[in-house]
Amino acid sequence: MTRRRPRLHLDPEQVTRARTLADAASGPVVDLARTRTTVSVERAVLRAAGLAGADAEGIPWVNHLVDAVRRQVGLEQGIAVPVWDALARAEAPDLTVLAQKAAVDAVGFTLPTGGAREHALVGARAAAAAGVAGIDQARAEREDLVARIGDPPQRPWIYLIVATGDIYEDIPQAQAAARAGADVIAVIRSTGQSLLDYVPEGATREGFAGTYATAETFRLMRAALDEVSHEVGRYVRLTNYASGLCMPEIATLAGLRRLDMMLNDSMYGILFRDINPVRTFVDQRFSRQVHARAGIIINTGEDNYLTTADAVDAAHTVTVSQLLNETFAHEAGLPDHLLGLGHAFEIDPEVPESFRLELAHALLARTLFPDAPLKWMPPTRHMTGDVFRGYLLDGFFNLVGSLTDQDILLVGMMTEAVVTPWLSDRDLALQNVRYVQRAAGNLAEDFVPAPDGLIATRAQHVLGEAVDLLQSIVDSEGGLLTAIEHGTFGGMKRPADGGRGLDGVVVRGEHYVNPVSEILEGVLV
Amino acid sequence: MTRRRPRLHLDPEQVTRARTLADAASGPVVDLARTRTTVSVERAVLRAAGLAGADAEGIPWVNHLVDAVRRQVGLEQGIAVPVWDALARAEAPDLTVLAQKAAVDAVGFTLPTGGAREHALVGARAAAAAGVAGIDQARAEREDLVARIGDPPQRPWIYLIVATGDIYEDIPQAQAAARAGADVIAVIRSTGQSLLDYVPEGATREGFAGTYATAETFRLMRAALDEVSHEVGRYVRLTNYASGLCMPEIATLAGLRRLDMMLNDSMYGILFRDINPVRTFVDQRFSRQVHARAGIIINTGEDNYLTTADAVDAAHTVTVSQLLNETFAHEAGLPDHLLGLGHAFEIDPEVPESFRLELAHALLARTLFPDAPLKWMPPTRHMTGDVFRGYLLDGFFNLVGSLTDQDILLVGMMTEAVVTPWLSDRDLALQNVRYVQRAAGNLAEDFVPAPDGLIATRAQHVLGEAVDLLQSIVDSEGGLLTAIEHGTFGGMKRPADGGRGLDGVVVRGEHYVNPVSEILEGVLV
Amino acid sequence: MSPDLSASDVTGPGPARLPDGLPPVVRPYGDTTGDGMVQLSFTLPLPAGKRAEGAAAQLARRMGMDAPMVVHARAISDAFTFFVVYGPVSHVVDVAAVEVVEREYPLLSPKETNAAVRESLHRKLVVVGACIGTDAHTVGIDAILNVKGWAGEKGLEYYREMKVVNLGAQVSVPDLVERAREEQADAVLVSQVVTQRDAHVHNTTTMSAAFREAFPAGRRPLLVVGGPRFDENAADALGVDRIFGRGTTPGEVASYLVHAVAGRSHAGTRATTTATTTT
Amino acid sequence: MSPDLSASDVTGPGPARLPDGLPPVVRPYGDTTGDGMVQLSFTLPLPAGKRAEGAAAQLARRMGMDAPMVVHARAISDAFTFFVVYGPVSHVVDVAAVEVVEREYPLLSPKETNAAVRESLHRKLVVVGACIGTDAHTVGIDAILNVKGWAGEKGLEYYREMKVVNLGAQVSVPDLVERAREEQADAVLVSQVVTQRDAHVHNTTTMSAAFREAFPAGRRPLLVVGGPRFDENAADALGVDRIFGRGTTPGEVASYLVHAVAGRSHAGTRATTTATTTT
Ligand code: B12
Ligand code: B12
Ligand SMILES: Cc1ncc(COP(=O)(O)O)c(C=O)c1O
Ligand SMILES: Cc1ncc(COP(=O)(O)O)c(C=O)c1O
Repeated sequence: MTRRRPRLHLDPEQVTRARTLADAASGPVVDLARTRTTVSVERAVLRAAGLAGADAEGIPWVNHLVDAVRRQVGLEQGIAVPVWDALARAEAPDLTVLAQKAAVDAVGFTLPTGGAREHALVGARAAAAAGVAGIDQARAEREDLVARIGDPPQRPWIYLIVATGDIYEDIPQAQAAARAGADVIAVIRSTGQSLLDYVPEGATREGFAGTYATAETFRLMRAALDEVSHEVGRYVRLTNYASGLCMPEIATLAGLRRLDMMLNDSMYGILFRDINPVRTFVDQRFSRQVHARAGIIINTGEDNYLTTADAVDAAHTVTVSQLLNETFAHEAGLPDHLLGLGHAFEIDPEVPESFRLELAHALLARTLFPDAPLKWMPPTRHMTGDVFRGYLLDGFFNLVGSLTDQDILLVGMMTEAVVTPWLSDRDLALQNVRYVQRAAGNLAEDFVPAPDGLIATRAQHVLGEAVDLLQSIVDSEGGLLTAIEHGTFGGMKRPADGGRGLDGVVVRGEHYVNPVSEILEGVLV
Repeated sequence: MTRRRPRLHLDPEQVTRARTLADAASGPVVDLARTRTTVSVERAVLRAAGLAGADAEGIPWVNHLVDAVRRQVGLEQGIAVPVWDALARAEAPDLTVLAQKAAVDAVGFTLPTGGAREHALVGARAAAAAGVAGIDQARAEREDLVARIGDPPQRPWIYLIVATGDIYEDIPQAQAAARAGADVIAVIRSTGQSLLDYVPEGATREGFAGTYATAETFRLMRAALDEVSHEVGRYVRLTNYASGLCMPEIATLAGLRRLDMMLNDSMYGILFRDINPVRTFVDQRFSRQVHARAGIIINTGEDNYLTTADAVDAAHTVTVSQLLNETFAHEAGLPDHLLGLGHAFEIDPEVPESFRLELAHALLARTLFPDAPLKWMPPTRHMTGDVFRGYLLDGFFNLVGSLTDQDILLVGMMTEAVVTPWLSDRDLALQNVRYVQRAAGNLAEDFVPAPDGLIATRAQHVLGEAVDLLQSIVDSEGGLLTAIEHGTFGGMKRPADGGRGLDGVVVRGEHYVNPVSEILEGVLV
Repeated sequence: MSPDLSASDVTGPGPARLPDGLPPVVRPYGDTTGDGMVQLSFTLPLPAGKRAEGAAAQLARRMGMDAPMVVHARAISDAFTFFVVYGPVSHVVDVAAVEVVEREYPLLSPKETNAAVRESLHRKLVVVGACIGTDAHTVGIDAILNVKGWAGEKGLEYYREMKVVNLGAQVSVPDLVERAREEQADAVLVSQVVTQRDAHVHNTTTMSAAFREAFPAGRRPLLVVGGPRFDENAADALGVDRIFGRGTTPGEVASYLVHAVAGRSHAGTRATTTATTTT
Repeated sequence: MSPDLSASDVTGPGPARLPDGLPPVVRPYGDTTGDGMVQLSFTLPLPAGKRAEGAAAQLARRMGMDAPMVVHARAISDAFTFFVVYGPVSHVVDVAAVEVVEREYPLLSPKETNAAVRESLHRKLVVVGACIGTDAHTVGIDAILNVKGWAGEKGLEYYREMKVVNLGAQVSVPDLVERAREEQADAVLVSQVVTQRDAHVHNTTTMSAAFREAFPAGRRPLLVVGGPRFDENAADALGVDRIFGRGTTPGEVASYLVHAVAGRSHAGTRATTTATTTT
């Protein structure tokens, strides 16, 4: 995509400083993540290797298998060696049977060394390679489909949420949305899924305010969108959420099922789901490696800060989070063009010049991250039951999207404060976007922020605040983890040893092996 | 008011040419108007002189008196001499009794000469002077109130329509609107009033889609707005319509009752009410002289063209009409600051770049008429029953108003295609305006149309088309009247000898006297 | 968890379909089949407050919304409050019982229409059109009558076998009756756009009464009214032969006219031939 | 011309007023007293067309709109059509019969509240708050509990005589019961924001049932729920003591708490004292 002439001048030295500080802040956390694994990372390895399905209660076989191994021999060496060793020892003909037996403790796992270990690793690596090949194939399929069917003709891409709780209601709604102009469909997850330490199974119909993300719902929806993509002559992308306690598994399933974007923020789970920070950073690094391989655009969640903090006062925390997301993503191998950094139109509409302040913030992000497919998110917090006013705010949000060259536009709903979107809300919202995009056309060419005007000054000011905050994070004793503990982001205080899922974190032993990571990190190819 | 740096460059020579051509086109029509009078002009003289009231059927005494005089001696000398001669001859103690007697043909009118004529004229001129003094007093009152209470703090002024048909429903609605932010209240007239060759009487409650304009409804509403002006700390202006067959009388009543603006277009009655062109031009010249004296801002009706013609194709007819309205107004003594030239946001929203085209047209008007209080009117034609979409369009209309320094913003209603505005529509509409004005703030400073971009090119193109059209009007045999006959404006074909009210036109005789015009034209002071 | 289940009894897979393939009963759809969801807004002449919100909920309940959510309440003044309400209504729509004016005539092309007129009348079909009363909205009737037409279809003036007399705006009923007689109109087309205080209803009934009075039964021209706010089912109540609403195209009107005029009589029930008195 | 006349019978000048000065009956107000005007929008699972428009009109009629105007119809797909309908409803609102939860307690300042707690309990009033179930919307409960507060009023943590334990998001009911017992809570404050498929109703009834089971009658803590989509009249149905809706302020909640806790018993019905078994 070609970028227009920059409309905002930022001091290049300050930009460099911001990035250097972000790298410094993320460094120790990356070290932490490199030296640990989690139950979900290990389950993801099994999923890559093809283990699927669940017991009668819905507990997946990957959970049974990882839990059994952990009980018996621990996860310090990773799941690969004990599992493929057991297979090599013919404890079971395949992973599924092995898991079934393991569930009732009918398998004995060991941690072999020497030849047996090497033998197990050969099996594990072959299985992992097959899994990654599946991901590669999905990526190739996407590239092929995009080449044949085409990308949306315009930017920003139009991103729409579907959230009925029932995959069979979601499908026709998603198809209708695509026909009506959506370029990206996000299926929101049921409340509570992110706190489940397993991935549900099957074509679920019973979510609350969202639909359970499962391998099967991914498959059904992707197939439905493939169908409609051909019909509308644009490749319609599918999005879900790689967050919560199963982030690595969800990422793996997304890669295999050819999802195209995944919500995946470095700190969202910590702040908004009270998931343990270490668990989150470990899971996240792995999931981002998967996304990088799968060619999946990650979407970060800076919008969320502004739902609890004030969008003017806390504007710089958005910038800081974007910079952190960027550095974490680069480290995990994601290139700029897969970095859907987020930001949102959340300034109180009663604030004078609110629209210009939004323009300033949006231009700041655009200028700082010229090659990232920025995701621009609509007003939510200041939406009310006055749906008419809401429809208007969404129109002005859409206009900022057009004026500041955003890449992905999450379409706002007039019923934001009322219900999860109705079919008609989505249709009306798309009309709104289309009107604004068509009517404004190339208006960006006439939008030239006055050099010392409000917009330029405000953007520089926010960048300055971001640099100061990064500096204070780097300077503070415990670095980023302490900053999180002190409530720096979104006002949420999350200690490094608190939150959910800490017990799923395991410090890697000397002999830790992860055959999937090996491939993703390029140790093996 | 201070104008911002011009954002559009127009060729000054072409601007001069446009004005010269407009003067040339209007000249012959002004000559026509100078040499004629109409029944309504004469009735206006009587109204200025204080004659009010109506018979049991509701036919005003001014109509009876003018009709009787016309029957007996004709109107070639005007109403003044025969009427004040009759009073001098003590046919009746006052105008009302005279009219009552005249209604039953119980008075004999004559056209005295010499001393008797002079004597009659003294009476008539005194009465006229008293009437004009009443107008002057209303103007002084307005100036005083504005000085004490203040003008709206922002531009554009917010102009709202009330149209229940019942003055007693109108009043609380108008007051609520003012409290909610309206700076100008327009009371729309009942359908059909413009075709009545008399002005109804009293506090009427039975209008259709509007309320009858009467001396009493003017008085009641002005008093209600005075009350609320004090309360809200801004002088809230009142608007009505000086159009239709009684334009001169309505203008006179407006001057006396301290209305602040009047819809008064040079061609609206011809085109949209099929009123005879000559009748219209004569009535209009008188009414504009009254408005000039009264300090009333006239509002022209270029918006109307765009309800029948396409807003892109016919954009230049709006410009031509503005130029004609300007020259006619100047001739009648109206200074630029009383020239509320109209234009409207009526481009089909499906047209690509429609918003930028609107900006181009609005900037053209702004640049051509820097000192006129431009009236910017909302989408109507492309409004549909989709009230959500309508609310959005109105928001973008409001934004053009802020970006192009409009002075008067006629607030659009989401129910435009459905009903005359509900109380809630107006409240919602005001919220819309307030949001846009507040949120956009000084965004105009960042709006810099690219020098050779779409906006600049389009504005120049429309001006060029306007000059061509004016040229062809001036060149064509019968001038403006023929152009009107051929459907140049709004596609309506109106021959000079067709339409309603031609029989009310009278060519002035050699001894024609109009004691009100004498004062207004400065012949007498 | 129940609303959608109960709903699928109503519209879900399984139940029989109407002959035209539609489900026999449906409920409004928010995001789940059968959820019955509806959005409402209105103003109550009450000061804002809990009581007014309760009143809003009561009204919604009376409208059939069992569990209304009053999601927005805003004081318009100290005497009025505006509300937005969301919720499920318990009503079902009985699709079979829906009254629609089905197109009772075949849709013809201009060529076919012309041929049919020649065939049945052996002369031009005469149409007189007007906006009556104080209504001056001519765009609608012009859309039907002018050559230029509407929605890509040419207007009736374009039809070689039609004679169109368009009287324009604000025509009085007596003038209209008179012109219809003079022109020996087969059909009179009237437009009514202003509906405040039911102006369109009053004007139309006045008009149809005048025609009934002025012409003997069976001899009056076909009376057709149109405008965006008419209920197309109300022809009988208004005393006219046909009503056309929002989005009508000239082709529909032309097709209807040949169908109805030809159907009425082959002899020709034109307006004058047997005219009696009028006022 | 009649609607407004008939309407003024209903709300016009003259008729008696209720004790609080409100008219006894009102109708929705478009632009004329008593016109009954209402705006509606909904989707029907029918393909766009006359039949669907007729169905929309039928639904509106069933909702009490005698003469509905279907002013907008738009195909969302080939199976769904969205409608906007305007028109007058025949229902009147019986203002006297409106059910509102009137504030049954005096509004106190923080100072007064603290004094009242000291006076009646001779100890701190203990409040345990949480978002239960899978709901993670803490902004509402935080608005009530955190020092920072809401709408310019400080939250309960600011009150010297209150002990506030805020458990945050996604707390399970058993955990909540347990904490309430441990803390000897006087009141349990629960927030529910997600309402899709009536999640808030299910979660609240589950919660109140668990408390009823876990504590002997009269000994359980006061149960208070809040959230933007609750019907404040539904406390009995949900088995709780009080519901607070949209726009609640901390001061209201504090005032209610002293009133209700003090009113319940001077002895102190705290959560543990007499706790029996639980699960
Ligand atoms: C254009 C317009 C005007 C123009 C009219 C120009 C003209 N020569 O017609 C002008 C500016 C002059 C005007 C003035 C007024 N208008 Co006006 N106007 C409109 C507007 C914006 C569009 C109407 C239109 O042209 N529609 C397009 C046509 C093609 O659609 P249509 O009329 O529905 O016709 C179609 C069908 O209904 C059908 N049809 C219609 N007639 C017929 C007849 C037959 C025989 C058949 C078969 C079919 C048929 O076929 C047509 C094609 O599909 C509407 C708002 C809106 N967006 O709808 C307001 C609107 C109609 N006006 C309105 C009003 C109140 C007025 C005024 C009375 C305001 C005032 N008090 O000053 C004045 C006075 C007019 C008068 N005396 O009647 C109101 C009516 C409210 C109501 N429901 O009662 C509206 C709805 C605006 C509003 N919300 O206030 N108006
Ligand atoms: C902020 C927000 C979030 C934030 C929450 C951050 C946080 N820490 O709370 C984030 C981004 C995390 C979020 C996530 C989601 N959200 Co959310 N979110 C909102 C939003 C924008 C604002 C809510 C808010 O903060 N309101 C402000 C507070 C102060 O108001 P309040 O809650 O009404 O509280 C007041 C009163 O109700 C009352 N009150 C409330 N609780 C209590 C309790 C007591 C005891 C008392 C006395 C009073 C009281 O007092 C308060 C002060 O007046 C709304 C949309 C909107 N504009 O309303 C959606 C919304 C609530 N979210 C929604 C959804 C669906 C979700 C998700 C489930 C989406 C998904 N599937 O991913 C997720 C998951 C969350 C989960 N598991 O619950 C839906 C709920 C739909 C419905 N009606 O069922 C909404 C309405 C948006 C929508 N239209 O889809 N969300
Ligand atoms: C970045 C990010 N991740 C994940 C989620 C989904 O949250 P969960 O599935 O944990 O409820 C969101 C919600 O909007 C988000 O913004
Ligand atoms: C310039 C102008 N004059 C007069 C009117 C009112 O028209 P009438 O009162 O003739 O219906 C309008 C209507 O909008 C108008 O624009």
